[in-house]
Amino acid sequence: MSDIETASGTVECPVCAQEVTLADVMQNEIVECEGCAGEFEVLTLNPFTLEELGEDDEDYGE
Amino acid sequence: SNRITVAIAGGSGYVGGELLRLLLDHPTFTVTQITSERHKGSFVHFTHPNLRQRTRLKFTGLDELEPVQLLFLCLPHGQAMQQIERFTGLAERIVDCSADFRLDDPDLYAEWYGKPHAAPQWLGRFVYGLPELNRDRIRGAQYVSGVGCNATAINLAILPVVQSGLMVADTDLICEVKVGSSEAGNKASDSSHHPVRSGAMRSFAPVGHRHTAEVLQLLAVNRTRARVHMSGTAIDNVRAALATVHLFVPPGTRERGIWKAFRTTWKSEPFVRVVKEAKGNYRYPEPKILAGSNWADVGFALDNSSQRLVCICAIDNLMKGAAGTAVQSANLMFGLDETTGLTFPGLHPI
Amino acid sequence: SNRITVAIAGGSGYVGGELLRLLLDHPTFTVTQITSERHKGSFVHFTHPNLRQRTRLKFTGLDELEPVQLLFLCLPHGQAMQQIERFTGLAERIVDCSADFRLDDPDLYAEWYGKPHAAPQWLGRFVYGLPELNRDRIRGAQYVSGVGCNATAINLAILPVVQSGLMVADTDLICEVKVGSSEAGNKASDSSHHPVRSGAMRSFAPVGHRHTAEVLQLLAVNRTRARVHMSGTAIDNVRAALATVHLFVPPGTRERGIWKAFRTTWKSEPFVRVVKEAKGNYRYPEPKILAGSNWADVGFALDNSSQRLVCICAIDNLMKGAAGTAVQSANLMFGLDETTGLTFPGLHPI
Repeated sequence: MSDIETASGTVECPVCAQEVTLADVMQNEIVECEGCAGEFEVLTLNPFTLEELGEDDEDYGE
Repeated sequence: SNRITVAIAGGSGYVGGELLRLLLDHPTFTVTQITSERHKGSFVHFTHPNLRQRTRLKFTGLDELEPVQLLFLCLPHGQAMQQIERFTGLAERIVDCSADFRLDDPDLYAEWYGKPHAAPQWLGRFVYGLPELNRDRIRGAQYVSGVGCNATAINLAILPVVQSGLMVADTDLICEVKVGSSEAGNKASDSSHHPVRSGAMRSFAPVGHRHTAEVLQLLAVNRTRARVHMSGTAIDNVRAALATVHLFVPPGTRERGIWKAFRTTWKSEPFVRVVKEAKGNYRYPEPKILAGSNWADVGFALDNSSQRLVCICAIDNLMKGAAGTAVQSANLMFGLDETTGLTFPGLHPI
Repeated sequence: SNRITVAIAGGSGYVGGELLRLLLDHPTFTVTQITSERHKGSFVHFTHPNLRQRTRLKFTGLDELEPVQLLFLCLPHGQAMQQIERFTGLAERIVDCSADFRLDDPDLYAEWYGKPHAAPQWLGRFVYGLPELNRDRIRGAQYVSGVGCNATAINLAILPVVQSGLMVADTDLICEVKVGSSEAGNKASDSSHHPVRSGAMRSFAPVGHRHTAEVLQLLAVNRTRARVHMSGTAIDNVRAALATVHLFVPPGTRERGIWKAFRTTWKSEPFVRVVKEAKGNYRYPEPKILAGSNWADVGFALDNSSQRLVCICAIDNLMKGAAGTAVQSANLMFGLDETTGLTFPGLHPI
């Protein structure tokens, strides 16, 4: 098994301040925040830093 | 046995019917009597068809009411306060779902209901029955009021902002409520005639809505001064209330700060969920998926360019806006788990 | 004959279909071509079933467009401005129903549509196609834009207050629009799936709604400075837009003064009715009875205790909010009676 670095722990969601629990995540993995359904890329592991992916804003027609 | 005897006075209306539906599956409360002057002597399920084969109770007259441990009053506004001495003589504990004992200030009552209160001495003995606001005072209380559905949707929408101090004094709260038809009760009228009511977007009480009083009361309890401006639009749904409250927050207020205020207020509440999601079909609170459930979903949106904050709350007007909250309070009054009999999650799709 | 040849580019959508419905009964305009890339070569009534036996037209390709006197553009946003040179070469007069040429200021366009305008030099040559605002400039104009439906409901709701000077500078306008599903067009999506969309009270664009730009433009034309704050709620109707605008008016403003402002603005308008009645089932403007008609009903309510004024406007988003107004402008452009082909009064009951 290649030894890709993973990490576990919690981090505060950059958007909604919810405490997000991460289990064995790798760098650049996409994770989802339970509080606001936002999707984030894990930029660094120790400490965790998350970067928000583009929100697919709903098409309101008009 | 540890059963608690319950009576429902005024049980032929929608709120009375919802109470009976909930209590039939309640492990501790047992409904022994349910009154209706119009349907005296008739089986209850002929009025509440969803309860066929679930109960063989018949409606009795209000005058045949016997002593019980818990009495729910669902009488037309004005009747509870006329007969409160008699009711408190019959029941150890009372939840009054009408507007008679919601306000603790007789002047506020007279101002908004246009007539003096018939039993002002009793007002102070009732606790306003919104557990999210008054849980400690409701716990073990003898007399508790119900809540107004529109006021509850607004109160739950704004409570985080009120409690977090994000709101400067004398802020104007523009409160728009979109509501379903069951709010007006089960008495037919010209304007509830289906061809007229179907597909409606009917502006009602664009100004001077009575439920304003209960919002003012919540603000007073939180020692917050704000001006409440309500408008209503009746929509084609049957069960639904959606409050959209607009206010301006101080410069520098950021979305994270509002998220934290919402989390702080709601994190341990069993029946309030913060709904503001970046994807999916239900990104903001939506009443229809709450039909029949006791949940209130709350959310917000902040316009950073103008510092306008929009606070949103969706409920089922018959449940979190009336019967569900009444049972939630009753659970607290008898020291039971607050969620007992109230965990139905609503239907999806619906 | 005195017939005027007309083509509709992008005719498979709801607005294109409405245009064709109206023009089939128009004494002067004759539709010779209607285009759709997706339905090229197919009979139009297979897409617009209400037109069975009313037309034997088939959709043609956009590239087969031939010279016509009047061209209605109903293309997706962004396409009209890409091909404007070609279209102005083919047609003497053009009404563009998309958002491409509604704003006369390229910066306002970039700000609200998030990308630079592809043909800014043409912006000044289009007149904003709201006759109630621009009748003289539209009369005889060569190029006219369509209108946004939400913006039109708001603009017609506030115009009396804007024109009468009842609004102090920098007033905050809280604009709530309740809208039907046809506004989002005929392309299905997850969120328009019936079990999800039915019975919805869906908060959308609680902040930052694109139509704000057109409201700002109306204010600028009337040399009035105000801050526009829009929020939308999608409701279960198919055709409907109801704007409820909240603002505070100076102390001393009385209801009579507002009645006068509404009368002054609307007394000679053929398609705007002031609706504020003391009795009946339709006391305030109600969209459903306007479905298929070109009328906008406007009304108001004043809260004397707080000086909050609520201005209300109901329209059919596909008619006064799009196709009806486009035909109304076209009548003016060709010197015809403005109401030609637009007198259908709507249905009641509905």
